[in-house]
Amino acid sequence: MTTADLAAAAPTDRAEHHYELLRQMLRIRRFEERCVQLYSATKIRGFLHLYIGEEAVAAGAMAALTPADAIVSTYREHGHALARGIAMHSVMAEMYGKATGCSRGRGGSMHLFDAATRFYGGNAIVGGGLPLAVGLALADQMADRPVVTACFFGDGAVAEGEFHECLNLAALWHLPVLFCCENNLYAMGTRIDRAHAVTNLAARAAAYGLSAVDVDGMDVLAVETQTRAAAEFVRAGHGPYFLEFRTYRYRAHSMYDPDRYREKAEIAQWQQHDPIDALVRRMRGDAELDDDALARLDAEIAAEIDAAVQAAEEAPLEPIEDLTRFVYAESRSHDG
Amino acid sequence: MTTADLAAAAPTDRAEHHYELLRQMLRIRRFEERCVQLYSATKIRGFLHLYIGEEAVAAGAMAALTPADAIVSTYREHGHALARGIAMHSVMAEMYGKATGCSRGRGGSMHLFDAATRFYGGNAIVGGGLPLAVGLALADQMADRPVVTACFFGDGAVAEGEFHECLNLAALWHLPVLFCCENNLYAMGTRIDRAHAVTNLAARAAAYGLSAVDVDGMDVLAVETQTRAAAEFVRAGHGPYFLEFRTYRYRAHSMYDPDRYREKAEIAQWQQHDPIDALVRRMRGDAELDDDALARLDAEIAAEIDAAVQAAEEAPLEPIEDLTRFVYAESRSHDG
Amino acid sequence: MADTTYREAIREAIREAMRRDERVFLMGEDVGPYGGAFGVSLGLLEEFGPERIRDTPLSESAFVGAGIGAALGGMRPIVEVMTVNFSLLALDQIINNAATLLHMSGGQFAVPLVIRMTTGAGRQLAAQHSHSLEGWYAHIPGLRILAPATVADARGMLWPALRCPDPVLIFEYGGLYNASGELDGGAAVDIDTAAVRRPGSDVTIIGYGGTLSTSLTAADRLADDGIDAEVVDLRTLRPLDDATLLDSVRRTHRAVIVDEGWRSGSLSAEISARITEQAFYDLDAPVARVCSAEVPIPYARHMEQAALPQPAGVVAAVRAALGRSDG
Amino acid sequence: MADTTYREAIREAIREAMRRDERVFLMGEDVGPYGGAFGVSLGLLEEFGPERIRDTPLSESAFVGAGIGAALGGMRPIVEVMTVNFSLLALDQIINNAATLLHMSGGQFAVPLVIRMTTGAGRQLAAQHSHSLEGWYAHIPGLRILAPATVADARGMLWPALRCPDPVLIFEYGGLYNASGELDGGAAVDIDTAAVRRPGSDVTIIGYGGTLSTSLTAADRLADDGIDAEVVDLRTLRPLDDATLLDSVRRTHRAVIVDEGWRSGSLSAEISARITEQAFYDLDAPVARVCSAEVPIPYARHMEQAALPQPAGVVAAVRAALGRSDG
Ligand SMILES: Cc1ncc(C[n+]2csc(CCOP(=O)(O)OP(=O)(O)O)c2C)c(N)n1
Ligand SMILES: Cc1ncc(C[n+]2csc(CCOP(=O)(O)OP(=O)(O)O)c2C)c(N)n1
Ligand SMILES: [Mg+2]
Ligand SMILES: [Mg+2]
Repeated sequence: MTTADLAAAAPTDRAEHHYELLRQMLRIRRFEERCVQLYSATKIRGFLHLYIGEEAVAAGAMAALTPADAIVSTYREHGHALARGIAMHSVMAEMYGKATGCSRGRGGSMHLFDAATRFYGGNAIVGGGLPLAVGLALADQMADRPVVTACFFGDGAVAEGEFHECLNLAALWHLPVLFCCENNLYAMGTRIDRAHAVTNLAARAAAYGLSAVDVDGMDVLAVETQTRAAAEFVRAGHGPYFLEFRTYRYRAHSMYDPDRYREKAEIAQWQQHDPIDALVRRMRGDAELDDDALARLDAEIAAEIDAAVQAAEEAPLEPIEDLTRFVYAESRSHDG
Repeated sequence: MTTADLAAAAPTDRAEHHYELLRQMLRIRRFEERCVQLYSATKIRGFLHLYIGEEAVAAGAMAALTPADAIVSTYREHGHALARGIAMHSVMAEMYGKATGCSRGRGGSMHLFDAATRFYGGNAIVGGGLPLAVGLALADQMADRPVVTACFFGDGAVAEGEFHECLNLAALWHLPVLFCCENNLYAMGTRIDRAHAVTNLAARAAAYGLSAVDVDGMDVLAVETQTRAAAEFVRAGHGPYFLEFRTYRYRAHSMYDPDRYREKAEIAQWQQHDPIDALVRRMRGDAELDDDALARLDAEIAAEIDAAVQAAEEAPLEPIEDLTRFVYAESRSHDG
Repeated sequence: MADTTYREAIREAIREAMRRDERVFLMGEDVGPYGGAFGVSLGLLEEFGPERIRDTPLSESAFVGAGIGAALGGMRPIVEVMTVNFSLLALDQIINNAATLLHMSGGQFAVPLVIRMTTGAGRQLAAQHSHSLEGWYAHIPGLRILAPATVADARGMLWPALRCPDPVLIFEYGGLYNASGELDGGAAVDIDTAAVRRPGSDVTIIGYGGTLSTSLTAADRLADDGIDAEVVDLRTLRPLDDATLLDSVRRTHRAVIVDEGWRSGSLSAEISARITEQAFYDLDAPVARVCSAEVPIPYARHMEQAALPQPAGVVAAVRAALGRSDG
Repeated sequence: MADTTYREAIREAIREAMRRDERVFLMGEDVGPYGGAFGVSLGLLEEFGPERIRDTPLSESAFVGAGIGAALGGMRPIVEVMTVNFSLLALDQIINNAATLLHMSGGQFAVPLVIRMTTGAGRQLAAQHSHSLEGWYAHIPGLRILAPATVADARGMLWPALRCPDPVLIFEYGGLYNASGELDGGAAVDIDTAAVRRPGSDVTIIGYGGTLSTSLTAADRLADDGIDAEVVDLRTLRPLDDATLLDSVRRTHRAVIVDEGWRSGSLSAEISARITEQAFYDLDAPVARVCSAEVPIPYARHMEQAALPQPAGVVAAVRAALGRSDG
């Protein structure tokens, strides 16, 4: 659906579309809430970074992309992965470290990968995915494919040298990269104004000579609309585009973070703009959603999560003999 | 001399001051011309990067700094070193790889160091000096010393990630760094518009929230005046300042560069704005310089260079037994 | 004798250094309000303020380089790189500046800098967060590399490292932060020698950092079998203390090195080569190595544990060296 | 049989690859109008245009990472990092992405990327421009490391490297660009095995890249003394071809490794350890190493030469291994 299509859509189509956005946001939230329990139960280990509060960004942005597009993500990527369409059981199995996980248990929460949906990870080095996105876009440009590479990263990543190098390179070469900056105001415990001399990140990006806007990252429809417009621009060959999504994470940075660096009131304040609540309110107002439908949705998602957990529980471990597989490719020349 | 002092200076003082700037520029140029000969004669080896054409930057900028200030330079640093006051014989001996060189023969052309003049090198990794400058300035700020750290680097270095990290850090912490960008339009053979999406480097720097101006780098008086003003600003604790000096190198990037990437006409064009010629013209116009004085200056500089060469020729080599000295400090605790 | 953790020991060492020398300050990502990614600096901000407990942006190259510059400028910075994994972004500054400035300047500019970082695997953090590169860093002349394996070393190595005019990298083993041990006051320790942590006569097991406990556990198991293993803790990875190693091997005639680095090109290779070079005719068996498997460290626990050196592997290597491999 | 230089051989290899496979392109600093810092790519821009001979800004991390991304996206990039010295700025991309993506993704995403860089000292370029880190890179699982020491290898290694689905790093020895040799057509060579460059029976001298000629020169001098040295060229530094090495050492019973890396933790250590582990009882003398002195490489010629491995040092090490050290 293009932006024009969407505007012209019939009310029932629009309602369906909103329902789908809601569904994706709820899937992400409930999935992560379950992950917290599973972490306490030591089913999931390692680092676990929750996206709760930021669901509108993943749900809205992914809705605006096509299957041919590529995604490069971070260590806080459950939302991106689920909204992109990686099967929940395969994500859950990965968190369990099982052979059926989307990275065969080798990646865990921070390294979800999926070739089928062009999901290039899951990168746990802050800023480390940016060059990959630039390169994927370069490949598309050289092969003349009308494809967008969407690269997600946080406000903290903007301070890394790679951010600078990559924005310049993408702008210089007019590469089809959609820079999706999730500005949740914190990098671990460091508030943005203690990390950046200039905190308007869209303005910073514009200094590289590319198009840049900031977007209300708590409004899934705004996210979708702006992403769609930006993706159309990029796909048309006009070069890269920078979207600064203003959002917030409700939970601590990771399961190890005692969250000492911000006031509870600040979190509560943001929760008043909760993206899921907002969409539900809006859909109810427009008579697109009633209690029944919402209950059905909740039940359906709960069932999906239960099934994913059960599958993960039952899934086999990767055999130890396969430890050294995939360090090098298994056949010397994998192509013609 | 402050900017105000300089404006109020008596004509003879002003003439003397101009003469000193001219002397520094000529010293640099003639020194490097001799280096070219010595390179052909295989007295000097390794990489040799000439500053010819850019002398106004070093001469003008150093004139505006005090002995307490710190300098961080690049691999194209003969000009900075000489104008800063490192004895010419000690620089020449270094190029010869002699024990009397300012780095005891270990550094060569790209690694001139001098503690006495707070000259922190000579760095051959493009952009590599920037973090050092930030740290030197941090030390001054923490110790409450009214000192400026001047950091030189090229247009090419602006593309490096470290540039970004350092500008942000300096701006964020209000550090007393004077960023001296020598924009000579090329990084080796890469013209600025093939390396930077936005070629106005002062504007790029301003995006970090620091003061930034561009300066005619072929006009030594403009360089001096602007540097002086910027240094006063920095010294007063107002934070970092960025100077983009628009300049040009007449010679190839290094002795290995066949200079295929630009037109001879472009070089000739810039030579019409030669900083030495311009100052000579101006001084003659103001009756601050006559043929005699110029001839005397030439002779004096020739003698200085001859003496430096002779001293370097005669100087001893560092004994081979000392090869492994200075890998680690010679005494475990060098301070109280 | 107070019982304290490795984490607290490091914190106390930082606190003491900051009290003793006002040129000392701590700089890194989230060392301030957050309290340090592993809680090491918790509480220090309150005592010393944000000037001296200095949060940085995510700019590893700039703030490590700024530490070098501040050291040149007369300060005594402690730079915390959250983990060794991120230090790759600052390697140019560490190798091309910190390690070379003194030499390149003909002895003029020393770099009295301490860089602390967490190292090691074992916590299911997967490939990008599980590097053990301290042995790899030990290849670089001009650096001093320390690997505290005990609470006492965690407490005692910092002050001498700060007093040293050379850049010193201290690798804290992530799996040890909660380990506790006895601390006899806050005495500085030497940062030049290896230590015999368990005397023995049949074989020398050499470990450091996270593999010291692996080595000691193996030695205990071997003791049950009547094999008396000596365990040496390298403590300082560069420069290596050959004398302690060779003295031990010349007595035991056998050596097994336990190193969490990937086997090929790990520090264990250097130690093996040195022992062979200097004590070839004293050896009754080839020097053996127990290292990490040559794979990016996987997330799943069973695979991660299989990739890392374990006591059972050490026991087997020792038994093989003694010709006692059982059928 | 045409005579050609190492530089021309690499250029021809790039040209051939670009003609054969349109997914191949060359990207790096000044590969275009400048012709490459060492003249390797001279003339290629004219033939293939700026899309495929692509100049980059000074952004090592971004363009190396972009090479990884382009490989993921189906291209076959050749990324030129001007010299190994600058590759430190791109190490995070190389280690945390190129080397790990296939494994982290459970086999889904291969990275068929070739990174070329110049390595080595000997040209008075001083500490920051004289690193020999190829052996250091060889520590990293997931990477393949090649070191062409001959014109034929310079010509023949690129195509198989490009065909390989793994990231391959090719280290070109700076001092060899002007070296010439015979080239028998443009045949691809294998990139898996070491080569015996000179057969012999008394001792095995092991070199690679820049130290192959040092080793051969030493072997010639030893021949004058009646010592018959075999010279093995490693060719591939990771994975190492143990079989060829061990076969040689089991025949000669003595090994001397010549490595321009700093001695401690150099590749020579790994080779020494492997030989000792696998052929201990065949050795008549400890494996010896001739490496660079452990100093940042100095500018002055006499000091630089003293820091680097020289034939005289190899001769002395061989004589010592044979018990023929003369008084
Ligand atoms: C290069 C690097 N440095 C430090 C870290 C540790 N770390 C992980 S996430 C994080 C904060 C990143 O903040 P931001 O980019 O804003 O993303 P967010 O976590 O808020 O989504 C830090 C410091 C890392 N993973 N990589
Ligand atoms: C990190 C790094 N990459 C590449 C090089 C090789 N190199 C040396 S100078 C140079 C060009 C630098 O251009 P610029 O910053 O404009 O300075 P200029 O030489 O023009 O003074 C390059 C690419 C290097 N020394 N360091
Ligand atoms: Mg954030
Ligand atoms: Mg330039």
